[in-house]
Order: sequence, then structure tokens, then C-alpha cells
Amino acid sequence: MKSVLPAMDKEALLAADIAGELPDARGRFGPFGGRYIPETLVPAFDRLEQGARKFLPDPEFQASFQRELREWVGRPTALSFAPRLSKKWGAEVWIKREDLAHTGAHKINNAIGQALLAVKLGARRVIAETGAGQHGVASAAACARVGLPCRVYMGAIDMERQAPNVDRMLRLGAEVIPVKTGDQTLRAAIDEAMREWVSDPEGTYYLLGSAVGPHPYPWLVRELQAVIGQEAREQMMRQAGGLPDVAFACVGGGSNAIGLFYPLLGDAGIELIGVEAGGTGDGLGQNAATLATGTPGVLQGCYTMILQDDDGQVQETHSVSAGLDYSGVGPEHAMLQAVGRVSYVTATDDEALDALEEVCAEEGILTALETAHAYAAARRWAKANPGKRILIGNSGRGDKDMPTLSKFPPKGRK
Amino acid sequence: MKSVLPAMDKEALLAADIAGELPDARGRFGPFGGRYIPETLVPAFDRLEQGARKFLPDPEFQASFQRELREWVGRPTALSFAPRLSKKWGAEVWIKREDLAHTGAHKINNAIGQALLAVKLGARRVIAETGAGQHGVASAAACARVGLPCRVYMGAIDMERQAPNVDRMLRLGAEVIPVKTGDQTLRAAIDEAMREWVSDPEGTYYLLGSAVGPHPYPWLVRELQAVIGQEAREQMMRQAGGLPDVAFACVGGGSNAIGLFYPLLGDAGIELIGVEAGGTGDGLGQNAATLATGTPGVLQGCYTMILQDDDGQVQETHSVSAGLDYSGVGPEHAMLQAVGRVSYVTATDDEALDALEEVCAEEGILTALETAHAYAAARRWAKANPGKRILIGNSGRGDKDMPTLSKFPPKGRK
Amino acid sequence: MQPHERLTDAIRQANSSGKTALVPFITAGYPKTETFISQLRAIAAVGDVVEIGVPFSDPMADGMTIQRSSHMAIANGVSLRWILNQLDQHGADISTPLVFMSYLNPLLAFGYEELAKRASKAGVCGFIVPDLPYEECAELRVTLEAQGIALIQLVTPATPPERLKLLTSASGGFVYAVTITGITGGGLPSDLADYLDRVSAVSPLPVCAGFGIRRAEDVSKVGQHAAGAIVGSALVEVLEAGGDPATYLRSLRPE
Amino acid sequence: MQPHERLTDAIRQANSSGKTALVPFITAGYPKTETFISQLRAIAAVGDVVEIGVPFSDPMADGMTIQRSSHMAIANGVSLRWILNQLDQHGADISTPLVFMSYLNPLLAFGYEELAKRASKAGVCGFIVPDLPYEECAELRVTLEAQGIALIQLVTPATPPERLKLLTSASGGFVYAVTITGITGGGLPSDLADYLDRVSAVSPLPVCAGFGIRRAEDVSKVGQHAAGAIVGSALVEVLEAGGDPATYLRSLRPE
Ligand SMILES: Cc1ncc(COP(=O)(O)O)c(C=O)c1O
Ligand SMILES: Cc1ncc(COP(=O)(O)O)c(C=O)c1O
Repeated sequence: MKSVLPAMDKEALLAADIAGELPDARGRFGPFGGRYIPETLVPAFDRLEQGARKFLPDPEFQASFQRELREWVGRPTALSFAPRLSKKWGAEVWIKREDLAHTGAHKINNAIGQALLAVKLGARRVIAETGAGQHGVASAAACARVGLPCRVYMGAIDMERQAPNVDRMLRLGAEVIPVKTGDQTLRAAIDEAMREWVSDPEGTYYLLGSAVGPHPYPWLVRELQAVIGQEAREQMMRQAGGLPDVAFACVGGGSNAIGLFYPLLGDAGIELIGVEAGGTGDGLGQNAATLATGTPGVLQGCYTMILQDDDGQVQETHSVSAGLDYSGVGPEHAMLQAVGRVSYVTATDDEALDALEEVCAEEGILTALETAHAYAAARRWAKANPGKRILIGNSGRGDKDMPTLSKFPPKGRK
Repeated sequence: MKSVLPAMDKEALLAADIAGELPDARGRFGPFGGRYIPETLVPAFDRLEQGARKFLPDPEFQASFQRELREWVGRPTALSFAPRLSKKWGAEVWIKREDLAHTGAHKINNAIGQALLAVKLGARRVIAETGAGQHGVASAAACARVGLPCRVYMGAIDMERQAPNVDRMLRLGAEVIPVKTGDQTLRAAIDEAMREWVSDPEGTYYLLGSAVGPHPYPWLVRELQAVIGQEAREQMMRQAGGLPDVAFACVGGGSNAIGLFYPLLGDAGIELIGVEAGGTGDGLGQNAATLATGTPGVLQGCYTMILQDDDGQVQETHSVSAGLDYSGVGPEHAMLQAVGRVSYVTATDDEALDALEEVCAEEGILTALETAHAYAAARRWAKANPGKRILIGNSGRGDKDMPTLSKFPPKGRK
Repeated sequence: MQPHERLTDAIRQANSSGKTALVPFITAGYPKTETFISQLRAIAAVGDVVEIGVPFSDPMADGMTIQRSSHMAIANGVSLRWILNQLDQHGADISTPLVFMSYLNPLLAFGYEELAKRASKAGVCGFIVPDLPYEECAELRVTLEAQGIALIQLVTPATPPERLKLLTSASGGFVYAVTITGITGGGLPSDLADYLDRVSAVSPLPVCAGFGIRRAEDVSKVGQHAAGAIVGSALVEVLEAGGDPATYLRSLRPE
Repeated sequence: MQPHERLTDAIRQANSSGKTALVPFITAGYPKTETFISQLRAIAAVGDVVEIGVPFSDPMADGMTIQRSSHMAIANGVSLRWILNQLDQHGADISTPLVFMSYLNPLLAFGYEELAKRASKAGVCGFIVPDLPYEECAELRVTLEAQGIALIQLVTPATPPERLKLLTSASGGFVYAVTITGITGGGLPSDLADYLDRVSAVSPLPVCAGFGIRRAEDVSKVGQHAAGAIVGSALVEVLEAGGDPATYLRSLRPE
């Protein structure tokens, strides 16, 4: 598999992705992607893929998906001009407000889309994993909306640092299962959800929360999240009078980033920058900068960039933000990095915390800790590239981060 | 003043309100309203009123207000059809989603409008009171957005039961002052904010959070909140194919209710029902059902219905929801009750908690405890009036209520 | 003499004997209901006019001291009716003219007509209503005036010239000049003299200054530019501390 | 004999002597690295084929026992390279054919070419890769086959008929019939017989059943419909408890 990398034709791959031809029939974005799953799940994945391929383009399904996005999720989400940040940064800053989507992050786009699909596929119940809890809350809400019971797996450490979201899931009628194995964060939660699925592949729909995992998830999630970039592109034309020079999004698994970037891939003039969690430093285990510092491998069903040691053991990660604290990344991002269309940079814990405070103080938007990484990188870029038009994917709101933030009191800016 | 009540011409008053002629030049809605303030504040109120009268109709001000609503607040907020509640209730239920507005409630419409006004009036700083904390958060965010420092007064009891909102205010750069006098809830916070204003009427803008208080606030807040009803009316026509038979909104001070109702007053076919906090019972002090059980009097600068004893001492209230826990109510509601256009009913703590759980389970919407009162009353009404089209003002989201809700675990519905 | 004239007269009398009129304020029934009349009597023996605070649940123009006294008095069972009853029963011998300071709502709840009659009977010569600006006061003023009782207007340093004229001429008994743009309980501002001179210049009635007067210097400073000094929070604090009000008041105006 | 033939042969030999083939599984270096070889030797003396688990950080198809053993083995410093080194150094005398059970990523990280050579040298006859479905396996299979090593396919009760044919004929050494649609560590399902008969009917290779086999009855039940029984979690638990693996394994197949 490693051998595929050097041989690939970068331009052709990018062109194919823009043309909507990726992933290919085997679920690959160039060398990345695929479907590395236990045999027990093969029939379930076949059903899922066939169902997704059938229903996603189906006008009736699309109509109900679009209706839920509009009427229940509250789309289109706003595009905000940020006058005070613009002034401070010497740039023209625009913010795509996924924090205003129902339940407070972009995660709901995917959750309601897959929940509708679960109904179509005749599922009796839904399981989901969650890191920051946003996907868990979104899944709980979406399942209530479509009338399916929902069980969410969440790492014990994440349950602690994102406690408000745990309460919200329970209120929304979901069952939350603490995962105490492995690293007790998102990765362990995915493993555990997979195990649960293996034990009942027939009646269960696994509602995966990011553009990661085995095919067809990376594709399915991208298709459901692409509405972010579609709206943003159209809103930039209308509100800003033109496309941005650069777009930033934070990258955990990569769903909000691919949602924002995918519809902009074809606009060659737009620089696209994904921002990973730089944590406390460059060492293995100190960050979650998969694309920036990782190597290719197979994690949780997918060939992609991962953080691993020489033996292929996946490493624990660190980030102040639970939603970025993941050792893998969506395979399409791995490809977009390999072909050079998107660059991936990092922002440290401290930079993200400082950016969060700045966005609060200047624009009155309490952004998510995940999202704050995108602001931190955008600010750095703006200083080096004065006078540009910048689009930032504001993937979610920071209410959920209060328990973590209480450990980092505002420094005071004035 | 009491003597004015019997003499008033109900139909004429309602017609004048619909025609936009109320409040009158003295700030009155029929007998209600007015401006009962310390002489120290008279010049400040004169400036405020003149400023509001000048800027609210000003096209440039309106353009910037509308732009903030659209681009920053995320308006229009969605109108959601509620399929599962509809089925359960035997009705056609529609929900106006103010919970999707930036910071999570309708309060932001007013906060950003007044913050823009504060800038126009040359204020050096903003003070605000808050009950549930939603107005405090909205004010903190709006002030950051327009670049003014903000100080929020909040009752010590409310700070405890709405702790997440306190953290959010601080993060948004506001100063939060605990009010330990009086009843330590919203009423005491308003008193304290007024005192602060009295001590610096020149440089301070007081950003009042509901349609209460001395003229021009009830009018100003209504004008800034009327966007709720304007949008809902238009969305009902477009999405539901017609106006509702009835509209429900919870009433604390009455800002979300007047925002929803005011643009519907002229549609005689729509029954309008405001829902107050029934608390734990009918006795004085057990509830906050001002219109349902109060008498006319002057509280915090305004002649309106209030909860008081025979000596005119204002009584403490009880509601499980901090945002409804107030002994007064906006004067326009007092008038709309007196002329018979709007009826005001109550929902108890228990009914509200049960409704909150139902809306979570059926529609995946974690509504605010305040809002849950509207659902409780709507459900009761739906059972008595089968087959009707119901509009509910979903004034905010329930994330802020988690500390309170933790004391009332879900009962389990399935 | 009409009740409102008794007020004007008492202040002028003090002035004509070379003294700044002293207008002490107490919250009725605070700290204790039992001592209300005796304290009132002691205070009335020193003061030229006595202001009696009717407690209210939402004293929004008052500082911590008067808030505290107000809430406690309510808890002690004090009401407007109780105060009037006390005066009826025990106050007949008090010759110093009395003023009620009350927020509007207790007056509304009592009913203006009955209030005017009962007040007149109890020797109340004027009302100060801190949350009733001139624009809203007509009904109450008319009703009180029918009994010869004054509705005393307040003016502040921020009151513009025309309004100053309006308020001073609409007032009865005397004019209450708020010394600071703030709540009760603070200190005195530096530009006090100018301001009080401005008020006195236009006012047909004697001007009493209130808010922030605590010491003899304050009274003498105020006395150079106004007819009287109103002493509120400071006196309430003396009562709270168990001090003797008459001694304190006398110390404010040494011979 | 090619390595993959050794597997088939060992199972057939057991069968032809009237026994169900026994395929014990251990996680390499668990509970301790020092006892790996001695335990392996003891187990190999009873088992017809021995499965060695290569620990992986994300054992997503495994139950609690094997997860625990896997994480602990990594913490003990166990890696694929370490296991191969151990076998090179100390395993030359073990004649029982060995199978590596490993998730894909450690194999990828090692490199397929070198892996195949080293495995062959170490006496490894086959690989089981639980997260490598047939569709993704070509590259690894070809590389292993070049050394005569089997890539053993798994089938499950939910595998549809055509796929069953595909997988059984694509497998090497034997076919691994997962008894339950679940993770390792559970019990045996009731419709086991039918399912194993179905697999055995189409498989050109012997079929070994795994997942949930813990007791002699399980082995004998499985043995009526399959060639061999794979014993994983139960054996790991015996080792954890400090029990003697050989005694336990012999108890599963009483004479
Ligand atoms: C607000 C927010 N942003 C970003 C992320 C990262 O996920 P992804 O990279 O899939 O967008 C999360 C994950 O929970 C999140 O909650
Ligand atoms: C969500 C929500 N709804 C309703 C209210 C009640 O206020 P009003 O009656 O002014 O709408 C509040 C007050 O905080 C609130 O937060």
C-alpha cells in the first residue's frame, strides 16, 4: 500500500476528487481510505454502502434531508463578517457559523443525515461514538427527531472534560456508555462502538461522527457536511462580493474541514489550510497533529495518516480540545495533503486558548476549543499575509468547553 | 391610575396598539406603562427616548441592526414542524426556533439592537441585569461585538442555578456582579443595575433585558423583538400554508412573548396565549403568575400588573425557571390582557419539567425551562382543541438549565 | 397655616435664627417598631422638619443602609397604615412638621384619597416620592394639595435649567436638592456650592440638600448655599449602632 | 511441505486419530515476557496448531480479556519484531505449526516482504488478520504465499453463501469459522451445528471454529461439525490466573 504513494498522479487525483469521482469503487482516495473491517461487519457495510449509494442521490431522501437541515437544524447558518478581528489582524475576516446550527456544531448535519438513512435502512437502534460530545449530542437529538433509540460510547476522560454534553445527551434520551479501555478518549470510543456493532450488525446502525473510518463513512460524512462549503461559497460571493483568498478549518477527524473545503477544491485561487492540534509540543504523544507529523497506516478501518510508533502501535494523543484529540484523520485529507491541494498546520493548546479569548473579546462569539485552533492559525497567517480575505469555519460553540476552560481563566486583553 | 381601567375603550386601545400608536407620548399602553424613575435618571431617560425615537426608524441604523441580526445572530431563525409532537398531541405543531439564535435565546435580538443604540448614544460602558443569564450572556456578546465594556448584575441565587451562563459571561469579557440584596433574583438585579445607573447616568447605557421597566424600554424591547413574530408569520404562511390557530409563548418580563405576539395582534383569527410560571401552587410566593394572579401597581418604573400584598409591598416569587421568576410583567401585556386580546395562563414547575422531557424525547430539542412552560400549556390546549395548528415560541435552549435539571432526572417516557 | 406652609415656615424660622434647617430622616420602625415613636420624638426635638421613610420592598434609589433598614422594617411588620396608626395614637404632641418619604407603590396600594386624609390628620405636611417624576405626579399632587399637603419635588445636579425652574415652582413646602448623581449613602461632591446656588436662585421655596450629609462640616458647607440639610443614611447608621439620635443631630449643628 | 500445508496436515492428523484439532491462542508476552517461550512450548505440546496473538493498540474485534492482554503486552514491550526474535532464538524445537493473529497495522509497519521472510524462518505457517477483509488482502496474500505462508480467511454465521465459497476457497491452511456475530470472549450460539455444517460443506480446507470455546463440551460440540476448535480468551484467562495451560488444554479434549 505504501508503494502506491509515489506512483500516484497528483493532478489526476485532485481532478478526480473535484469531479466527484472519489472515493473510487473500493472506497479509496488515491492510496488512502479503503475498508479494513472484521468479516462480521462485511454484510453490514455492504448494506450501508448500498443504502447510502441508493438514498443519497434519491430526490425524496434529499428533500427530507434538506427539509431537516432547513427547518430543524436551522440552515443556512450565517456567514458573519468580523469587523474587529479584521481590524486587529489587518485582514478581511469572515466566519462560517456552524456554532449556530442546532445542538451547537456542524456535527448535526451529519447526524441528522445518517439518522434519516438509518430509518431508511430499517435500523432498530443507533449507536454512536463521541469525543467532544458534540457528535453524541447531535446523534441523540437526531435520533429523537427520527424516533430511534440511541446509545453513545464516550471515553471516560472525555466524559469528564465535556461534562455539559454528557448531561445534554442524557436529557435528549440517549444512553451514554463510559469507555474505560485504551486511551479513554475518542479512539477507544470508536473501538468500543465497533465492538458493539459487531455483536449486532443486523439491527444496529452505527452513526459515525467524522469523515474517518472504513468506507463508506468518509464519503458519506463528506457528502452530508459539504453543505457547509456550498453555503459558505455562495454567501462569500453574495456578502463579501467574492471568494476568500484562504479558508481555515480545524481538523480532528476532519469532517468540518472536508465539509468546508470540498466545495472549494475547484477554486484554485483559494488556499486551503487545515489546522490540527499542536498540543503542548512536537513530540509523539504531545499533540494530535496527524497530518503534520504522522505516517501512513491502518487505523479503525481506514488507510490514512496516523500517529504510530515504529511497530505500528497507535499512539495516544494530547490536545486541550477533546474533539481534535484523535490519532487518525479522514483519508481524503491524507490525499489532499499528498496532492498538495490543502496544507495542514498546527496550533498549540496555548495558541488556541489565546485565540478563543480573542474571538470572545472582539466578536462576542464563544467558539469551541476545537475551532479556536483554526483562529490561531488564521491569525498567524494574516500577520504574514496582510490585506487578505479570510474565511474561517467556525465549527462549533464553546459552551461545552466550560469545564476545561475553568482551568484556564481569561488572561484579560484590554 | 386605577381609575383609568374601567373607563378605557378596549377596542380602541387594541386598534391603536395594532396601528403602532402605542405606547402614547407618555409611554402608556392604555393605563399601563409610564416612567416612574428617580429624578436623577430623567435626563438619561430623555436622552434614551430621544435616541431610540431617532435611531430606530433611521434607515442606516436599521440597516446595521438588520445586518447584525442576519450575519451575526443568524436570523431568520428556523420554523420547525414537529411531526412527533403533532402526532402525540393530535395537532399540527410548529416551533419558532429562537434557541438557534446566537447565544441561545431571543434575548440577543434586543441585546444587539440596544448595544448598537448605546454606541450611537456615545455610551462609554454598558450595564445590564440578568435573571436566567441569557440576557447577561447576550449583553456580554453584543457588547464585545460593538466594542463596549459590559457589567452584568445577577442575583446570587440565579448565579447558582444558571452557573453555565455565568461562566459564559465571564468568557465573553463581561464583569458579573452578584446581587445579594432583596430576593437575590432578577428583581433585585434590576434594582441594583438601576442604582448603578443613577450613580453615573451620563456615560452609562443600561441595557434592560425584557419588555419591562420605565418607558421607553417596553417599547424599545418590543420593537427589537418583533422580528420573531414577523418572521414566524411569514414562515407559517410559506411553510405551513397558513397562519396558526393559536400561538403560545412563555412570559417572564414578556419580551419573547411580545416579540412573537405583536406582529400577530391584527390577525383576529389567531388566539394568543401567554404562559406564566405556575410554580408550585396558587399562593402568593409560590409562583410568578403576575397576570394570572397579580394586581396593578408600580414596580421598577412601570405601572403594570405585579405580585404584591395589600400594603403594596412586592412579593417574592417562585419558579423553577430563573427567567420567569419575576414579580412584574411588561405593561403591554397588562393592556393586552385587559382588552382581552391575549389570555394568560400558567404552567406549574412539574408541568414544565415534564414538557421539557417530552420535547427532548420527541423532537430532539433541549428547550429552556422557561420555554417548557409554553409547551406545557400548548399540550393542555391541544388536548382540549383537537386538530388545530399551533405555533410555539421556542424562546431558548436548555443548556443553561443543566444545573437545575440535574435535580430533576428524566422520568423516562418510553 | 396649611400643612405645606408649616414646612416652609419651619425652615425659614431656623434660617432666620441663623441656623441651617436640619431635616433628619428615619426609616419607620427600624431598628425596632417599639422605639419608633420615642425616637421620632427625640429627633423631632432637634430637627426642624422630620422625614419618615415608609419602607418599600424595592428601594431602587437607595444605598445599602436605607435598603437594609427598609427590608428589615417590612420584616418587622411596618406598613404605611401602621405608621399612620402610630402617629394617630401617639404622635399628637409632636409639633415638628413631618414629611413622608415613600416609593410610589405603597401609596398607590393605600389609595390617594384616603391617604391624603389620613396623612393630614396625622400631621404629615409633605410627601417625597423618589420614583415619581414630575410628569407622572399630577394625580397625587392634586389629591394631596386638596388637603394642603406638599408634594416635594427633587432636583439634581444634572437637571437642566428649564426643568429646574419647572420643578422648583411645582414643588411644595421646600425643594429637595439631591447633592449627587447617585444613590443615598455616598459622600458630598466638590462642585456643590455652584449647584446649590443655582437651585436656590430659581426656587421660590427654601432648598434643602440631601444625600451624603454626615458631619457638622457637611451641614455648614451646605448651609452656606441652601436653607436646609437632610440627614438620612448617617442617622440610620447611628440608630443601628444603638447611638443617641438627638446627641448625634445636635453635633451636626453646634451652637 | 509448505508452511500452509503443515497447518492443514496438523489438523487432518488430529482428525484422523479421532480427535478434534485443538488450536490454542495466546497473546505473546502476556502476562509476562519471560514466560512466553516456556508457555508456548507447553501449549504447543498439547495443541495441534498454536495461534500467537501479536498485540495491537486498537484490538477492535476483541473482547475485554484479549484487549487487556494486548494492552499489557505492549506495555511489556512486546512487538512483532520481538516475537519473531524470540522464536528465532528459542523456538527452533517447536514442531507444532504456528499461526500469527495480528491486526493489519503492525504488519504494515513491519513491511510485508520482510515479514514474510522472517515469519517463514521463524516457523510461522499462517496469518489471521481480523481487520483485513478479503477485498483488501491481495497484496499481503501474494507476499505471504511467495513464502508458502497461509493467509487464513475468517467466515461468520452472517456470511452469505457465495461469499462463503469465495472465502473458503481463498483461505490457506484452514478456514477460521467465527462462531458468533460478536467479539471474542462470549459464549456459543444455539444454531452452531447448522452453521458449521454449511461452512464445512463448501470448504476445501479443514474448518476450525473459534470465539466462545471454553469447556470440553464446547470442543466436543464443535468437533461434531468442524475439524478444529480455537480456544482464545478462556486460555488467556487461565494464564492470567496463574493456571497451568497444558492441564487446562488437556481437560478440553479428554481421552
Ligand atoms: C466544534 C467541533 N469542531 C471540530 C471538531 C472536530 O471534528 P471534525 O474534524 O470531524 O470536524 C469537533 C469534534 O467533536 C467539534 O465538536
Ligand atoms: C429562554 C428564555 N425564555 C424566556 C425568558 C423570559 O423572558 P421574557 O419573558 O422577557 O421573554 C427568558 C429569560 O431569561 C429566557 O432565557
